Amino acid sequence: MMTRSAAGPDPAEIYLDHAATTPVAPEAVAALGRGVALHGNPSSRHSAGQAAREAVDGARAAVARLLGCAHDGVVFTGGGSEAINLALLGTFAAAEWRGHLVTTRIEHAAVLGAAGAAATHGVAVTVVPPDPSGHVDPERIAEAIRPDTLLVSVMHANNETGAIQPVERITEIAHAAGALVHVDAVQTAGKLPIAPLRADLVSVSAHKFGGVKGVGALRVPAGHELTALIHGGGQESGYRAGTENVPGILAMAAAAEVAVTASADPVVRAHREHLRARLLAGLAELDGIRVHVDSRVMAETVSVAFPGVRGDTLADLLDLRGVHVSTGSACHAGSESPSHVLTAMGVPADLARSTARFSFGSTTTEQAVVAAAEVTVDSVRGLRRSWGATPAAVAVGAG
Amino acid sequence: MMTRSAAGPDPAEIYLDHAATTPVAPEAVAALGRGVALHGNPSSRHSAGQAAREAVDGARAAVARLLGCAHDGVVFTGGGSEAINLALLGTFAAAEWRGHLVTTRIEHAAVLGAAGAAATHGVAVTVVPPDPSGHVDPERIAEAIRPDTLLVSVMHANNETGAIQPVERITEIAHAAGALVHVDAVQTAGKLPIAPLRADLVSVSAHKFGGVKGVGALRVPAGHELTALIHGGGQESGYRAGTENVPGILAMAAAAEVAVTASADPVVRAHREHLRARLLAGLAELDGIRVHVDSRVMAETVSVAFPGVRGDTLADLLDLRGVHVSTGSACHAGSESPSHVLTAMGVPADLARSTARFSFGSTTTEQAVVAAAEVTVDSVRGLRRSWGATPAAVAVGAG
Amino acid sequence: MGRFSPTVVDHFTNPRNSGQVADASVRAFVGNPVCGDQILLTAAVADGVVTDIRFQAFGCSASLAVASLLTEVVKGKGLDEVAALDADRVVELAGGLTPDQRHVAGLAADVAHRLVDNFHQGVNDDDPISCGA
Amino acid sequence: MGRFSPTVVDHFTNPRNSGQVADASVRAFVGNPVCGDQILLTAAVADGVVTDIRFQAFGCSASLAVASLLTEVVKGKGLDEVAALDADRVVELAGGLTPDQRHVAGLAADVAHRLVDNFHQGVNDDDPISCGA
Ligand SMILES: Cc1ncc(COP(=O)(O)O)c(C=O)c1O
Ligand SMILES: Cc1ncc(COP(=O)(O)O)c(C=O)c1O
Repeated sequence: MMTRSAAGPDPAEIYLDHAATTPVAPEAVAALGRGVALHGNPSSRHSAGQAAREAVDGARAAVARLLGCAHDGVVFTGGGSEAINLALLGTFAAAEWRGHLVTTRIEHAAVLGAAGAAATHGVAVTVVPPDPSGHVDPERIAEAIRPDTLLVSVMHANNETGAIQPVERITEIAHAAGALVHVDAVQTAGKLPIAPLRADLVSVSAHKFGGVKGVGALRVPAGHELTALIHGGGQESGYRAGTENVPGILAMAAAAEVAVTASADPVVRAHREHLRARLLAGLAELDGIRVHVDSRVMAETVSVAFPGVRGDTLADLLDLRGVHVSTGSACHAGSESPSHVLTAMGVPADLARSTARFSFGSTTTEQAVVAAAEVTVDSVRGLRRSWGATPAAVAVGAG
Repeated sequence: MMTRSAAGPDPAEIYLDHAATTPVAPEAVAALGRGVALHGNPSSRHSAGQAAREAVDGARAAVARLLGCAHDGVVFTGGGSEAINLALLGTFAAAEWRGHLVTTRIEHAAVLGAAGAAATHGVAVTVVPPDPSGHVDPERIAEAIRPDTLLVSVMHANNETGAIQPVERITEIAHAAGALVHVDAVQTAGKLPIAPLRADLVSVSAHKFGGVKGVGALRVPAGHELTALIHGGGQESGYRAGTENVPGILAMAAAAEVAVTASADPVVRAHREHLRARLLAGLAELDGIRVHVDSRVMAETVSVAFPGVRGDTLADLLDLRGVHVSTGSACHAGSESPSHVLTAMGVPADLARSTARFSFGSTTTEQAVVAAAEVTVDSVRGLRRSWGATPAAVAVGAG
Repeated sequence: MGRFSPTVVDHFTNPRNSGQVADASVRAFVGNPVCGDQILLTAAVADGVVTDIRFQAFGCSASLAVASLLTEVVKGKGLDEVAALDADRVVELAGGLTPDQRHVAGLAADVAHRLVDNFHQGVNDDDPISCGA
Repeated sequence: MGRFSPTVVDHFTNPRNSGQVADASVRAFVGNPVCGDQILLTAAVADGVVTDIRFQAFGCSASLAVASLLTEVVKGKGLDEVAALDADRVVELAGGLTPDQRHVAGLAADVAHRLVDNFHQGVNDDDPISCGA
């Protein structure tokens, strides 16, 4: 059942799906091993337990640096989705499900799902559409805020398009109106600085920046009223019960340190921009392609429509040729309906369905990107040939 | 900050706190490594993603064998506490917080915490006390069940005392009354057979049987109405959103296979019983000790009161002498109040406070147990000498 | 990659006979107009035998593969043989299809039957609506 | 193990002067009657100097350690010096105490002062209530 895994990643593979998940950083693998060797329970008073406790405390300090908060403002969770659900549902539960939530149509399913759950508890929810550019206009948020708005939840950058949202401006507006702000920084943590964010609550997921899957963290400000999703032994200041995922937490901290250092390095930033430019230059060989968002965008995420081919079919063909890309978010992989993000931006359904996302990580090389562009150009031409379509040039959107 | 961990476990250490957490099994370490090498997201359609998906599916099959259910009856969670909270809160949320919950005073904090949270949503909760023996009398459960009882939650074996609860009889009674049953099998998974349990919902936690911390699973029967705690991408059949903890899940499956095989082996079972007998024989050198539960009990868990010493002080002294035991549950480590389990059994507060728990795992040797008993006898004598107390013989409880 | 049979992979990555037959005797199209799977066949028929055939296809990976496969299978066959092709046979020829790919076997059988029917009735399908172009 | 200073570990694992001084000049007890930390000192005093002293203690690890430490510190000292001992000095002598251990420094200073007061007032405390025995 695990033939590929035993052999490790195929050396010929070009992995350009880092927005879905990125390989575990070597430093994180080492930290994971240290965590596995810590055989005590951090809640045990004996020295085996205390050694685990101290390791978690050290990791908490590192993640606090990533999040830009005090050590005791870090709540470790079982992933990014859990952090997001804790932020939204925990805040509204503590408010006895009173008040109003403002969020946007381009949020990740975890935010939209939690918002839906909050609504079933009686919370009023307003979902603001983005501009056709893929960005949420702060004015739309300002209009949506009501006197009873308790929380505004906006993502830092979109996972499908890479569009960077004006979260600082939105935070100012929300704070001025007396509302709290949650930022889903799952896509940006370790890529853009998130420590300076003035949002109250900030969610991150370790596996997106070199940690392991199934570990996340939420920044919770002192004095914030938050009800746990998981009740029990009082771990994580009572916000998240359960024996701590010591190896995963240590790996997350190690990955955070590496990613924060790297992403602060202008050489690394320039390299990512260069990768984007190279990919787009390569794809420009094709007629009629459309880059969904190409300004105020993360260098790492390139979402492109290839009229005349279906995105899932293109992704399959690229896969068979050793290039791993996605059709949008990973969760969407099986679904027939076009991306809710592109749809919200006003992208027509057929163009949305012809979309593939290329995303870079710390291990992505220029060579790989150039090769991927070549294979993509060839594959799109092949698929268009099978279809016999000569796509009309499609205007590139306002992004 | 991690001086001990770098050196690995002290070879002179005698670790007898396996009920708090047990070292990761070598097979699980290997599986964890395979999981880390699977760099795709199981939700991605490309082959890197599909390799991760297949690995998770294979692990699901192994955990389904542990739990005794169909593959799609396994919901992976971020730990035992999460599985328990999902079982209780998910069931009552799906019933729109109507109905009645029956549980017991000796449950783990995760069950009691979730029950408390359910109560704040309007669920009626009855908490049944145990007999002085540490066992819940099925008749007490029968008396507590009402026409509107939706769920009965009872643990398979208690984490502090090892008392095995009559969960099969309780399940019969509950089912006859039309109520569902949740069994917290966190302490017994991989030690006692849990696949045959006729309970509807069964919770387990990987790190208690050789997996890693921060991974759990819930057995959910087909057709059971359950609302997720964590909403989002639809993973785990919609019961638990978030990118799957691939390494942790693989490690859990590997540990489950090893533990299920071992615990089905009569030689292993006899060895555990022998360890218990040797420990108790060694401790019998001391006057006035009391074994809290000594029949219908897990061989692996030995809870003993040492009148004339404080349990936490004894645990500290043993720790300094290389023997790791606990005062009860790990979560209790810091607290001043006596164990809620022993209190519920009617154990006087001072006797409860003088309690230490010794618990065995797959790596525990007879030699270690004999040595631990000797060090304990010596330490208790020393502490009693400091106190100058000559404890009156204390009758051993009805356990 | 496991999701596709070797035959499907082969035809998907290396499609045979794509395009249209010039001066085709018959054209057949089946498919979901709102950009679901779509196959257009054009064929030359002589003495009841398919002497040349080409496909155009838009849709999921498996639909492209079976379209290509179909042209290889049908070429040189009598129309009665083509009419006898059914979905199960297409699954078999494709080296197996997973449950979520199975619908393309029906699509392939449908377009093959339609080719035969159109030929007998002397009708032709239009080109499909251009999708995503 | 990090939680305890080396001095605390030393006195905890190797208590000095436990028990009671036979024919003690003075007995002093402080502690929480419901099985909190408790220290009983018995001492022989001659010419205003503590010539012999023993402790009995029940409680947390640090309380046992400071009780033992106290006997070593006090033995041979004048009663005025003993009266001058305060909690900060005990923390110092113990090589540091963590926040959750700090209360035992107060306990040690209290029982030392009580020993001096009892001696001056010619009173003696009873034996503590037996705890957990
Ligand atoms: C009986 C019992 N239930 C639940 C739990 C909670 O498991 P976890 O800490 O892995 O969330 C534990 C252990 O901590 C336990 O012993
Ligand atoms: C923007 C965004 N938010 C939340 C998540 C959820 O994170 P996880 O799958 O680790 O729970 C993801 C990725 O899946 C994401 O891209």
